[in-house]
This record gives sequence, structure tokens and C-alpha cells, in this order.
Amino acid sequence: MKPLSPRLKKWLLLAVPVILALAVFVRYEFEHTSTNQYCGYTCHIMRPAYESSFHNVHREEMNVNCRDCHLPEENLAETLVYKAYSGARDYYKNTFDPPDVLRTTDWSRDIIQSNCIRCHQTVVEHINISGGKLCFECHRGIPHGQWYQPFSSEKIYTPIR
Amino acid sequence: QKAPTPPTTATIPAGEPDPAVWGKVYPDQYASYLKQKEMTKGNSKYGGSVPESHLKEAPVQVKLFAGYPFSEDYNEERGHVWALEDVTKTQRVGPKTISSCWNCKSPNVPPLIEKMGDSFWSTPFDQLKDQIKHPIACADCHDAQTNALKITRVTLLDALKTRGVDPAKLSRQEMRTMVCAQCHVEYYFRPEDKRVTYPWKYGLKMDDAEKLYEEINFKDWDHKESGAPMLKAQHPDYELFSTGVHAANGVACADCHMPYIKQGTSKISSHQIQSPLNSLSQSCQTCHKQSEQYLKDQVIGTQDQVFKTKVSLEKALSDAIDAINTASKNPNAKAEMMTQARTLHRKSQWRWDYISAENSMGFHSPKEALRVLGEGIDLARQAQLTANLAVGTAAGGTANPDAGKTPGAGTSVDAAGPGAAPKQQ
Amino acid sequence: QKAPTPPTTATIPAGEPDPAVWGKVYPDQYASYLKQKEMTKGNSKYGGSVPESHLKEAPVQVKLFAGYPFSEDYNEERGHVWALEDVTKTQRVGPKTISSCWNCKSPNVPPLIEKMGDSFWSTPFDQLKDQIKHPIACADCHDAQTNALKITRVTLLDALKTRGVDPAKLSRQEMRTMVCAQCHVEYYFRPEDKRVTYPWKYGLKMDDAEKLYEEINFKDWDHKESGAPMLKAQHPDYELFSTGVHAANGVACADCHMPYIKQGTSKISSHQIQSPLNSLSQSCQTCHKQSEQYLKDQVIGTQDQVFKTKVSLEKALSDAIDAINTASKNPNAKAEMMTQARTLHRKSQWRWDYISAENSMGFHSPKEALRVLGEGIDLARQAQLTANLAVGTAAGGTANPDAGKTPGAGTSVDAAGPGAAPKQQ
Ligand code: HEC
Ligand code: HEC
Ligand code: HEC
Ligand code: HEC
Ligand code: HEC
Ligand code: HEC
Ligand code: HEC
Ligand code: HEC
Ligand code: HEC
Ligand code: HEC
Ligand code: HEC
Ligand code: HEC
Ligand code: HEC
Ligand code: HEC
Ligand SMILES: [Ca+2]
Ligand SMILES: [Ca+2]
Repeated sequence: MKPLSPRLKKWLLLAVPVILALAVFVRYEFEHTSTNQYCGYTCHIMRPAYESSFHNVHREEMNVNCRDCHLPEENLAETLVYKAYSGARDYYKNTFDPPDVLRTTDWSRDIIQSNCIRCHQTVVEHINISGGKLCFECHRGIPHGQWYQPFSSEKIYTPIR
Repeated sequence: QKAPTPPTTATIPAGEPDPAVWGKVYPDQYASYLKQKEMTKGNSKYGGSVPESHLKEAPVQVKLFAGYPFSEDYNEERGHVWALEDVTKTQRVGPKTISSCWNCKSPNVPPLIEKMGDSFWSTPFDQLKDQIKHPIACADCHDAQTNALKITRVTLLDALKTRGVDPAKLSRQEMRTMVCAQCHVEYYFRPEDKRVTYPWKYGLKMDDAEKLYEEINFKDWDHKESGAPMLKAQHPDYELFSTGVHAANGVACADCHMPYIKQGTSKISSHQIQSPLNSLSQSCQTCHKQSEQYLKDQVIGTQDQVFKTKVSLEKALSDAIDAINTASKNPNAKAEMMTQARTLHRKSQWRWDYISAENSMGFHSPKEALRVLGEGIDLARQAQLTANLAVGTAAGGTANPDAGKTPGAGTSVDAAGPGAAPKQQ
Repeated sequence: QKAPTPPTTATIPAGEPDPAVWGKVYPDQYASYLKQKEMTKGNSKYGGSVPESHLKEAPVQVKLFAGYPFSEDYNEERGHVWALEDVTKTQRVGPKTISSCWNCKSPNVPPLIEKMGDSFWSTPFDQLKDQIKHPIACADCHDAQTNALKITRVTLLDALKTRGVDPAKLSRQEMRTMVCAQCHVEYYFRPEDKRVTYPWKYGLKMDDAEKLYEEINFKDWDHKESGAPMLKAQHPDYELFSTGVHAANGVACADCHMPYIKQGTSKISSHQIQSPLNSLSQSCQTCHKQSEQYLKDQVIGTQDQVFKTKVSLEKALSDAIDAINTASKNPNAKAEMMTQARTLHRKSQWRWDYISAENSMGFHSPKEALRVLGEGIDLARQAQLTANLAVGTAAGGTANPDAGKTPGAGTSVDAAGPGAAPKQQ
């Protein structure tokens, strides 16, 4: 093997720790920006989704986190691309163009669907699951389980009958 | 329970009627309130905020209201800021109009009622004109000190008492409906003192109000063509809504008509109260994940169905009025049957008006709306039949003089006697 | 696109009609299929699986069906496993019954049609009795090789062709409805060869089917009392469902009637097809978070509203039939008006039957059901009126011999001429 030139050695000496540090940082940031705390608390706009998932078995007992449903788990490349894209979009929108209601994109629905199946493989192994309704089109309340606006969640019936 | 108020240093005097004063403390809500001045039709098909004439849209209404001021001037309603302009300009108001008509038009009303007591109601309308300065505004729904929602109309407090409901126990979500139920309800002037009263003694449904009106022998006017003692229904928005699937799920008026809107990074309740078809995303998509197009189609599709049935009933009513009118000019018409025909006219038109005067073209409770209209059609056609029989049998001199006494029970069988038809000749 | 099949070693012969053979491969589904033998009423108010007599519940139907076998024997339907027993025991089947009646009752049918071609349909019913051995079973909906859902009835394939739909392109979710649409649809026997045909040429709605029947001058029988040429509606479950809010959201028949049920650690589709009121939790609560009690109340509340309107229409029809019947015995009755009254009877009873023969008491599409019934009431009362006028004017010898020609357009005005009532004397 050709010996490394001193120049390169010098660069490597500098670069390796930097790359390592960067990798650790990215890794840390990736983790940090994938916590429930981060997703739910950083932006005001995310609070309803955060709060509405509190009282669901997924959060309460099973420690299933935002990322388990909302990030791709099958291949790293998709995960990184999706995370960068959606993170950038969320930051942009949050700053310049916050919407009144949040709606999932097709991409994100595909991701959620594959995550449902990932965990619940055995439950659905005997039924057909392609080309039909998505899991959460039947399980409409999972895990953001409420029908009312977060602000008016008291169940009432018209007071007078 | 109560709504948190944004902190502020300025204070609002108790009962302050002028929204501009409130606006200093709550500029965002005030700004959105003022947007009600815009008169948009937008996505709306049967509502919207353009004061178009209902009489021009459906001229048959002139006939249905014959003999009553609604046959002269009756427009699509618009935003709250227009309430004073509209009530003073309408040709339905005349020298005999009383102050009861002010009740739902201005925050100046509650103090006046407090001062004048029950003499308020029958005071001539014109006499109070100078003291009523602001159209519907903040003080109609809010407490100035706490900003909490508040029932300011004695008329609703009266009605709650009748129903045994303690207003102090209403939850915040319920209040988000009940502030609207102050005004968006069917009412009548109590005969003795003209106090505005909601006919809820027997319940909130169309049939319950009718039962009360029958009991007290109430009528709004005599129909000019048919001579029937008529009932006028007016905006039973809250009552019809109560029978629907949204009410059953605790959805409040404000959820759809005052949705939360973004104001910078925080949200406020939109105070541009209008057709939710013009705020589908904010009004509906928090609960319904479907597309705006789907939601719009559902609303308008439902309304089209109700409208179509309403038009059938208008046609049937028009026929019934003609039949009664013509028959009544025939001196041989059987009086008893004519009375019956008029009762049927009264009952069927009450049903029509209940849905027609309600403002959502049935969307607030589609099934109930269609049920009520179906009953109306049945009664209107029976009115037409009865009037025809009142003349027909009299003119024909049939064997059986009681012919047609029970329309709806096989009149022509009675007319001829079972299997006795040949005898008629 | 197509569904993956759970792996299995056993094989099922193509088209195997015997469910027990399939049951060896799919024991769970088979076991739940067999539960259809239980005949429960459960939570159901208007449906359920007890073969009660519709004629005993509402004797007025005997009159409405006068002259037609449905007036003799007509029961609540029950599970698929009973299909053969019911079709062979019903008194509606007689020596003149044809094999078209087998079409929706057994998996033995498709091979027979393949073999016999169009001669199948008009073959006497009794002649094929020996070859038809199994009630509705697996092979009616599934492909034996792949287990995928499959349309096995040529009658639906015909109809899809008429509508320009390519069956190969239906998604899995659509197939979860279309296997049911093989049978749960309105049909008629094509006059030339008695082939079972779905009247979808102009669309899926009540009005579209009527349009086709008018076009080909179709009638099922002549009413014994009114003499009107009648249409019989039969189970337009799929068609009515298509107009409703669940269909608009892509919900399939199987979602409610074959909900997933837990079987150990995995789930299967329930093959105990029945009223969803008896599986509220599985059928509805994955989509609707409300309580079972709420859901039951919504279904039955809706059905009560539809039922009430249906009863009003029954009453109106009964009156119309009496009126036409009596008038027709009067030789002076105006023929033209009698024809018109009979047409109105036909059209209104078609509307009644469309909702009455549909199996959900309106729940599949409440608004459309109520709209259709409303129209029916309008037409039935007009039929009654027209029959009365046909005799009334004839007997009365009024000034205007064309009186009542246009019922629904103010007949008694016509009768007297405008303002001309006094002349009548
Ligand atoms: C068990 C799976 C799961 C978990 C855990 C989960 N979500 Fe979701 N999320 C979903 C599903 C399913 C949807 C709805 C998709 C649809 O209907 O289009 C959704 C939708 C959303 C939406 C779009 C708005 C809406 O209400 O439809 C947001 C925002 C969101 N989730 C944020 C979060 C956050 C923040 C967390 C963690 C606190 C979280 N989610 C945890 C499954 C999950
Ligand atoms: C910077 C603020 C912010 C943060 C942090 C944030 N979001 Fe969002 N989120 C938004 C905004 C703004 C939107 C609306 C985007 C749009 O309408 O296009 C949104 C939309 C969504 C949606 C619905 C759109 C889609 O992609 O289907 C989901 C799901 C979601 N966020 C999940 C998450 C999760 C999971 C996290 C944490 C990993 C997170 N968000 C962190 C601001 C944020
Ligand atoms: C990271 C793993 C994971 C993901 C992703 C996940 N789940 Fe779950 N889910 C669980 C666990 C663990 C439980 C509790 C144990 C059980 O019942 O299997 C559970 C429970 C459930 C239950 C039964 C309890 C209830 O709340 O009714 C349903 C239904 C369910 N999940 C549906 C879904 C759907 C739909 C999705 C996708 C939107 C999803 N799950 C995504 C792990 C997951
Ligand atoms: C589920 C949503 C929803 C709720 C809750 C609701 N409405 Fe509506 N409302 C509508 C829709 C949709 C329309 C039809 C608008 C149109 O035709 O443009 C409407 C129409 C109206 C109109 C006529 C608007 C116009 O454009 O002319 C009035 C007034 C009204 N509603 C009052 C009320 C009152 C009072 C309540 C509570 C008792 C209430 N609404 C509850 C959705 C709702
Ligand atoms: C003090 C009486 C009063 C109260 C309280 C009240 N309204 Fe009104 N509302 C009116 C009157 C009067 C009009 C018609 C004004 C006009 O056309 O001049 C109206 C009009 C409307 C319209 C039609 C707007 C348009 O653009 O067509 C809507 C929608 C409406 N109100 C909803 C509500 C809701 C929701 C509430 C409660 C949050 C409410 N109203 C409370 C009296 C009231
Ligand atoms: C119980 C409350 C209440 C009372 C009392 C009341 N109104 Fe109204 N008024 C309303 C509401 C709510 C609306 C908006 C909804 C609608 O138009 O149906 C309205 C709308 C109107 C409008 C605008 C739309 C139109 O019809 O042209 C006029 C004008 C009006 N009212 C006049 C009167 C007159 C005159 C009286 C007295 C006879 C009166 N109001 C009594 C509640 C009331
Ligand atoms: C027709 C009734 C009505 C009128 C008039 C009205 N409001 Fe409101 N307002 C409401 C309702 C309903 C809410 C929601 C309260 C809740 O959710 O507890 C509200 C909420 C508020 C809030 C609390 C924050 C928010 O946005 O939810 C403020 C501040 C407010 N209104 C100010 C005003 C001002 C200022 C005016 C006059 C310009 C006004 N309101 C006129 C019905 C009304
Ligand atoms: C606070 C929650 C909420 C809001 C806001 C809301 N809905 Fe609903 N809606 C419901 C619920 C709950 C049901 C009952 C069905 C169910 O359980 O999903 C329903 C039912 C419906 C239905 C089916 C009923 C029918 O008659 O066919 C339609 C259509 C509908 N909503 C449209 C709308 C529209 C349009 C808006 C906005 C103008 C709206 N909804 C606002 C909660 C809401
Ligand atoms: C949203 C749920 C839902 C869907 C989807 C649905 N149904 Fe139903 N169906 C019901 C309910 C609820 C009833 C009323 C049951 C009762 O009265 O006991 C019913 C009743 C029936 C009945 C009579 C059951 C009995 O107990 O006698 C039949 C047959 C039927 N449906 C067939 C169908 C067909 C075929 C389709 C698809 C074209 C379909 N249904 C789609 C909910 C549904
Ligand atoms: C081959 C024709 C055929 C097919 C395919 C078919 N059905 Fe049926 N269905 C019938 C017949 C026939 C009956 C009545 C049996 C009896 O009463 O003897 C029936 C009865 C029913 C009942 C009433 C059960 C009860 O307990 O009252 C329901 C519900 C039903 N079917 C739903 C469905 C659904 C959902 C599908 C599709 C998944 C379907 N059917 C497919 C012919 C069919
Ligand atoms: C297009 C498919 C189809 C054809 C053709 C058909 N049926 Fe049915 N049949 C059904 C369905 C679906 C049901 C269950 C729903 C219902 O009863 O409304 C049923 C139910 C029945 C029942 C049990 C309930 C009752 O009405 O007492 C009998 C008996 C019956 N059919 C006899 C017949 C006869 C006789 C014929 C021929 C004149 C026939 N069927 C033709 C589909 C069909
Ligand atoms: C009336 C129609 C019908 C009949 C009869 C029928 N099935 Fe099914 N079957 C279905 C439908 C619909 C599905 C759901 C398919 C899907 O979701 O792709 C299904 C699914 C299945 C599945 C896939 C796994 C599951 O549970 O979803 C199996 C295995 C199955 N059926 C076996 C049988 C057997 C064995 C019989 C006879 C005993 C039978 N079926 C009779 C309609 C029917
Ligand atoms: C057509 C509606 C429908 C669809 C689509 C659907 N499910 Fe379900 N699922 C149900 C029903 C109904 C049950 C309840 C079964 C029971 O209680 O016996 C259920 C039960 C479950 C359970 C078990 C809950 C428990 O109590 O143990 C899990 C986990 C689950 N589903 C996950 C999924 C996943 C993952 C998907 C997507 C591949 C999915 N479901 C698609 C209707 C559906
Ligand atoms: C796969 C999902 C799904 C299933 C299963 C389902 N629904 Fe629904 N349902 C909906 C949707 C979507 C709507 C439309 C309103 C909305 O957007 O929430 C709706 C609307 C309704 C409404 C309001 C419509 C009206 O006419 O008032 C009622 C009531 C209802 N469903 C009852 C039921 C019952 C009972 C069942 C079980 C027999 C059932 N649903 C099964 C998805 C479903
Ligand atoms: Ca308006
Ligand atoms: Ca049944």
C-alpha cells in the first residue's frame, strides 16, 4: 500500500475527529430531533398532535414514540432524506406560512402504514392488506384519538332536550 | 372551565356596548369582527352574506305569505354588524312595530329592558331608535370584566327556566352554543305583554312548538287567499341543529362558525361569523380529514336534496291555497270541510316555514329537515284534496252528504259507499 | 393489487361448491360462516335474522301487493346458509316459477349457466332442484385457487358492461362491495329470455331505474284493486348504499357486515354476515370512537325517522288505492284521469317499495331514503286526489269538463275557473 502523504495525514488528523464529531453531532441531532419532546414541544403548532396522543396505549403503556410511526424504519437512506426534507419543510412553513390545520402527505401516510404493519405483522397475517383501506382509516383514532377540536374536547349534548 | 383571557391593562366598562372600546383590548378579535362588513357569497349556494331578496329567488313565497309583511320584503341575512341597518330599513317595520323587534339586534337592549321592565316590549319601535346605537357586538356575548361568555338576553333565561336548565351549570362548550341560542331560535310575542318568548314548553322540536301554539290558539296572521290562521316560523337554527348528528357529538355553533384561525403564531376565534363554506379548512378539517372539495360537496349535496323537497312542498302548498281560495268562493262549500282544509294548510305551511326560515338549508340536521318536509307535503296535498271535496261533493249532490269528512282515510270510498258507486248516477 | 393468500398445502378444486371442502383449508372462516345458522334478533329493531312475516308486521302490505304473490308470503331474510331452504319453501314459488330465481341462491348456479347458456333462465324452477345442492357459500365470492374475491355472477358482469366498468380494474376495497352487489341489487327478468338483469342503464339511482322501466314499458303485475300496472322493487341495497355518506368515504359492505374479529393472535374477516347492530364494536368502533350505545341510538334513531315516513306513505297509498278502486266502479269516472291516477299509484308505490324492500330501513343512505319517500307521499296523495276528481267532476257535471286534468296545478281553480266559483251553481 502506498504510504499516505504527510499532507494527507495532516488533513486526516484534523478531519477524522471533525468528521467523527460531526457524525456524533448529526447522530445526536437526529436522536434529539426525533424525541417526543422535540416533536411535540418545539413548535406551538404541534401541540394538539402531541397532547392528543397522550392517552393512547401506544404512548401510555407501550412507549411507542412519534418517530416509530412517522419516520421510515426500513432503509436508512429514505429515513435521512425524509427527515431532512420534512424537517426543512416544517421549519419553513412554521416560520413563513403556518397552516390552520395539519394534514398528512401521501408520503407520510405510506410511512405510517408500513410502521403499523411492522409492529402488528402477526395480527394482520391472515387478512389481505394491500389495495384496501389504510390501517388508520379504520383505526381512525389511533393514536391521535379524538374527534373534537382539542380546544373543545368536553363531550356535551345539547343542554336542552 | 372558563376561557383564559389574554392579559391586558386596559379595562372595559361593564356592559360597554361599543365594540371599538373592546377593540382596544382585543384588537385581533375586533379586526376579524369588522370583516363581517364584507358581503361575500363565496362557496355558499343557499346562504352567504349578500342580502339578496328571498322573494325574488322564489316568487311563490309572495303567495305563501299573502297578507303578511314577509310577502313584501324578506332578504337573506348577513353579518352581525348589519343588524341595525337591516332592522331599521326593512319594509316589514312600520308604525305599528314594537320594541320586541330590537331584542336581538343590539347590545343596547339589555340595559333598556333592565330600566323599562316589561313595558319595553310593547313600546313603539320608533320611540327607542335614538337609544339603540350599535349593532350586535361584544357585549351581547361577553362579560366585560372576565370576558367569559354570558347569556345577556332575558328571553333565553326565561326559556331555560321553562326547560328546567340552570344557566350557571352550562359548561364552556355548551356556552359556545348557548350564546347563539339567545337569538337564533324560533320565538313569538307573548300575547298579554308582547314579551319575546321561545315556545319550548314541550321541547325543542318542530312538533313541540306546534303543540304549544295549538294549546294557546296562537296565530301570526290570517292568510289572505286561503283564510287559514297561520303560523310564521323564524330562524329555528338552534332547535333544528339540536336534533342533528353534530349536536349529538357535542359540536358547538362556534366550532363551525367561529373556528380558530392563525394570528401570527397563536390562534384566536374568528369573529367573522359567516357561512362555514367559506372557511372549510378551519371549520371542518380539524375533525374531518377529507378534502375541502369533498366537504363542500357533502354540504351542498345535502342542501340540494333538502331544497328539492322544499320546492315540492312549495308547489303542494300553492296548489292547496288555490284550491281553498276557489272553493271558498263557492257558497255550497261545506263549512266544516273548509275549516279542516284551512287547518291542514296552517299545519303544512308551518312545516315548510320551519325548514325554509331555518338558515342552513337543512345541513344542521338533514334527516329531521327531510322528515318535517315529508310531513308537510302529506298535509298540503290533503288540504288540497279536502278543499276539492268540500266543493265537489256539495256540487255533485252525492248520495252521502258526509263525503270526504275524513280525507286521508279513503274519501272517495266514503263518497260512494262501499261498492255503491253505480248508485251515484 | 390482488390480495396475498395465506399459504396452504391443501387445494380446493376450481369452483368447488361445498363449503365444507373449503373449511378444511380455512377452518376459522368456515366456523364463523356456520354461525349464520343461529337466528338472532339481538340489538336489531327492523332487521335481524329471524324469518318473521313482513305481512303480519304491517298488514297494509297485503293490500299494497294485492294480486301479486308477495301479498301471500314475504318474510324477513336471514343468513346465507338459509338461502336454499327459503327459496324452496316460500309460497311465492309455484309451478310457473323459473330458474332465474336460483341465480342468487347457490354456488351451483354459475356452472349450470355455463352449461345451459341462456336457456337456463326460463327453465322451470323445479326442473333444476336436484342439481342445486348448496346454499350461498365460498365459491360465490372467492376464487378457489387464489382465494381472491371474484365476481361469479354473469348478471353483475352484464350490468358492469352497461355502466362501462371494467371488472378487472376494481380495487380490492371495491371488490369488498362488489361481491355483495352480485345479489343485493334491484333486478328484473329481461322480457325476451327472462335473463336476470339489473336496470342500471341510466345510473344507479331510484329515478334511473324508473326511467328504464318506463322506457321499456315494464310492469311486474296489475294491481288487483287499483288496476295500476305495478313495479316491484327488490333489495336495492347496493344502489341505495351507493348514494350515502359511507360509500362516499369508500367504506365497503364487508367493513360493516364482515368486520375483522380476533382469532387468537391474528384477525380474520367474520363470515357470520348479519346485522352490524350485533357487532357494533367490531363493525363501527374502529372508525367511530363513540360508545356502543351512541352508535346503536344513531342507527335506530335514523331508522325510526325513515320508518315513520314510510308508514305515512303506506297510509297515503292505501287511501289512493281505495279512491281509485271506488272511482273505477263509477261508470262516469273520466277514463283519462283514471289512467293518470293509476300512473301516479305506480310511481308512488315504486318509491315506497324501493325503500321498503331495501334492507337497512334507510340507514345505508338516510337522506336519499327520506327524499324518495317524500316524493312518494306527494305522488300518492295526488293519485288519491285525481281519482276523486275523476268521479267528482263527472258526477257533479261542473262547468268545466276538463276539471282536474292537471292535479298538482290547482285543480279546483281549474274546476271553477278563476273567480268563477259562483257560476257552478
Ligand atoms: C401509533 C402511531 C403514531 C404515533 C406514536 C404518533 N403518530 Fe402522529 N399520526 C399517526 C397517524 C395514523 C396519523 C393520521 C394520518 C392520517 O389520517 O392521514 C398521524 C397524524 C399526525 C399529524 C398530522 C395531523 C393530524 O392530526 O392528522 C401530526 C402533526 C402528528 N401525527 C404528529 C405526531 C407527534 C408529534 C407524535 C408524538 C407525540 C405522533 N404523531 C405520534 C400515527 C402516529
Ligand atoms: C419547526 C416546527 C416543527 C417541528 C419541530 C416539527 N413540526 Fe411537524 N409540522 C410543522 C408544520 C409547520 C407542519 C405543517 C406543514 C405543512 O402544512 O406543509 C407540520 C406538519 C407535520 C405533519 C403532517 C404533514 C406530513 O408530513 O404528513 C406531521 C405528521 C408532523 N408534522 C410530524 C412531526 C414530527 C414527527 C416531528 C418531530 C420529528 C415534527 N413534526 C416536528 C412544524 C413542526
Ligand atoms: C413501534 C411499534 C408500533 C407501531 C409503529 C404501531 N403500533 Fe399499534 N401497538 C403496539 C403495541 C406494542 C401495542 C400494544 C400491544 C398489542 O396489543 O399488541 C399496540 C396496540 C395497538 C392496538 C390495540 C390497542 C388499541 O389502542 O386499540 C391497535 C388497534 C393498534 N396498535 C393499531 C396500530 C396502528 C393502526 C398503527 C399505525 C398507525 C400502529 N398500531 C402502529 C406497537 C406499535
Ligand atoms: C357542523 C358545523 C356547523 C355547526 C356546529 C353549526 N352550523 Fe350553522 N351552518 C353550517 C353550514 C355548513 C351552513 C350552510 C352555509 C351555507 O349554506 O353557505 C350553516 C348555515 C348557518 C347559517 C346561515 C349562514 C349563511 O351563510 O347565511 C346560520 C345563521 C347558522 N348556520 C347558525 C348556526 C347556529 C346558531 C348554530 C348552533 C346552534 C350552528 N349554526 C351550528 C355548519 C354548522
Ligand atoms: C343578539 C342576537 C344574536 C346573537 C347573540 C347571535 N346572533 Fe347571529 N345573527 C343575528 C342577527 C340579527 C343576524 C342577521 C343580521 C342581518 O342580516 O342584519 C345574524 C346573522 C348570523 C349569521 C349570518 C351571517 C351571514 O353572513 O349570512 C350567522 C352565520 C350567525 N348569525 C351565527 C351566529 C353564531 C354562531 C352566534 C353565536 C356565536 C350568533 N350568531 C349569535 C343575531 C344574533
Ligand atoms: C329571538 C331573536 C329575534 C327577534 C325577537 C327578532 N329577530 Fe330579526 N333576526 C334574528 C336573527 C337570528 C336573524 C338572522 C337569521 C335570519 O334572518 O333568519 C334576524 C334577521 C333579521 C333581519 C334581516 C333578514 C331579513 O329577514 O330580511 C331583519 C330585517 C329582521 N331580523 C327584522 C326583525 C323584526 C322586524 C323583528 C320583530 C318583528 C325581529 N327581527 C325580531 C333574531 C330575532
Ligand atoms: C355572537 C357572539 C360573540 C360576539 C358578538 C363576540 N364574541 Fe368574542 N367570543 C365568542 C365566542 C363563542 C368565543 C369563544 C369562547 C370560548 O371558546 O370559550 C369568543 C372568544 C373571544 C375571546 C377569547 C379568545 C379567542 O379568540 O377565543 C376574545 C378576546 C373575544 N371573544 C373578544 C371579542 C370582542 C372584542 C368582540 C367584539 C368586537 C367579541 N368578542 C364579540 C362570541 C362572541
Ligand atoms: C368538532 C368536530 C366536528 C366539526 C368541527 C365538524 N364535524 Fe362533521 N361530524 C363530526 C362528527 C363526530 C360526526 C358524526 C359521524 C362520526 O362519528 O364521524 C360528523 C358528521 C358529519 C357528516 C356526516 C353526516 C351527514 O349528515 O351525512 C358530514 C357530511 C359532516 N360531518 C360535515 C361537516 C362539515 C362540512 C363541517 C364544517 C362546516 C363539519 N362537519 C364540522 C364532527 C365534526
Ligand atoms: C356503515 C356500515 C354499513 C355498510 C358499509 C353497509 N351496511 Fe348494510 N347495514 C348496516 C346497518 C347498521 C344495518 C341495519 C341493521 C338492522 O336494522 O339490524 C344494515 C342492514 C343490512 C341488511 C339487512 C340486515 C338484517 O339484519 O336483516 C343487509 C342485507 C345489508 N345491510 C346489506 C349491505 C350491503 C349489500 C352493503 C354494501 C352495498 C352494505 N350492507 C353496506 C350497516 C352497513
Ligand atoms: C349469491 C348471492 C349473494 C351474495 C353474493 C351475497 N348475498 Fe347476502 N344474501 C343473499 C340472500 C339470498 C340472502 C337471504 C337468505 C335467506 O333469507 O334465505 C342474503 C342475506 C344477507 C343478509 C341478511 C342476514 C340476516 O341475518 O338477516 C346480509 C346482512 C347480507 N346478505 C349481506 C351480504 C354481504 C355483506 C355480502 C357480500 C360480502 C353478501 N350478502 C353477498 C344473497 C347473496
Ligand atoms: C339478483 C339476485 C336475486 C334474484 C334474481 C332473486 N333473489 Fe331472492 N333474494 C336475494 C337477496 C339479496 C335476498 C336477501 C335480501 C332480501 O330478502 O331482501 C333474497 C331473499 C329471498 C328470500 C327470503 C326472504 C323473503 O323474501 O321471504 C326468498 C324466499 C327469495 N329471495 C326468493 C326468490 C325468488 C322466488 C326469486 C325469483 C322470483 C328470487 N328470490 C330471485 C337475491 C335475489
Ligand atoms: C358473501 C361473500 C363471501 C362468502 C360466501 C365467503 N367469503 Fe370469504 N371473504 C369475503 C370477503 C369480502 C373477504 C375479505 C377479502 C378482502 O378483504 O380482500 C373474505 C375473506 C376471506 C379469507 C381471507 C382472510 C380473511 O379472513 O380476511 C378467507 C380465507 C376466506 N374468506 C374464506 C372463506 C371460506 C372458507 C368461505 C366459505 C365457508 C368463504 N370465505 C365464504 C366474502 C365471502
Ligand atoms: C376494515 C377495517 C380495518 C382495517 C383496514 C384494519 N383493521 Fe385492524 N382491526 C379492525 C377491527 C374491526 C379490529 C377488532 C377485532 C376484534 O376486536 O375482534 C381490529 C383489530 C386490530 C388489532 C388488534 C387490537 C386488539 O384489541 O388486540 C390490531 C393490532 C390491528 N387491528 C392493526 C391493524 C393494522 C396494522 C392494519 C393495517 C394493515 C389494520 N389493523 C387494518 C379493523 C380494521
Ligand atoms: C371504515 C370506516 C367506517 C366504518 C366501518 C363505519 N363508519 Fe360510519 N362513518 C364513516 C365516515 C367517514 C363518515 C362520514 C362522517 C365523517 O367524516 O366522520 C361516517 C358517518 C357516520 C354517521 C353520520 C351519518 C348520518 O347519517 O348521520 C353515522 C351515524 C355512522 N357513521 C354510524 C356508523 C355505524 C353505526 C357503523 C357500523 C355499523 C359505521 N358507521 C361504520 C366511517 C365509517
Ligand atoms: Ca346569510
Ligand atoms: Ca334479516
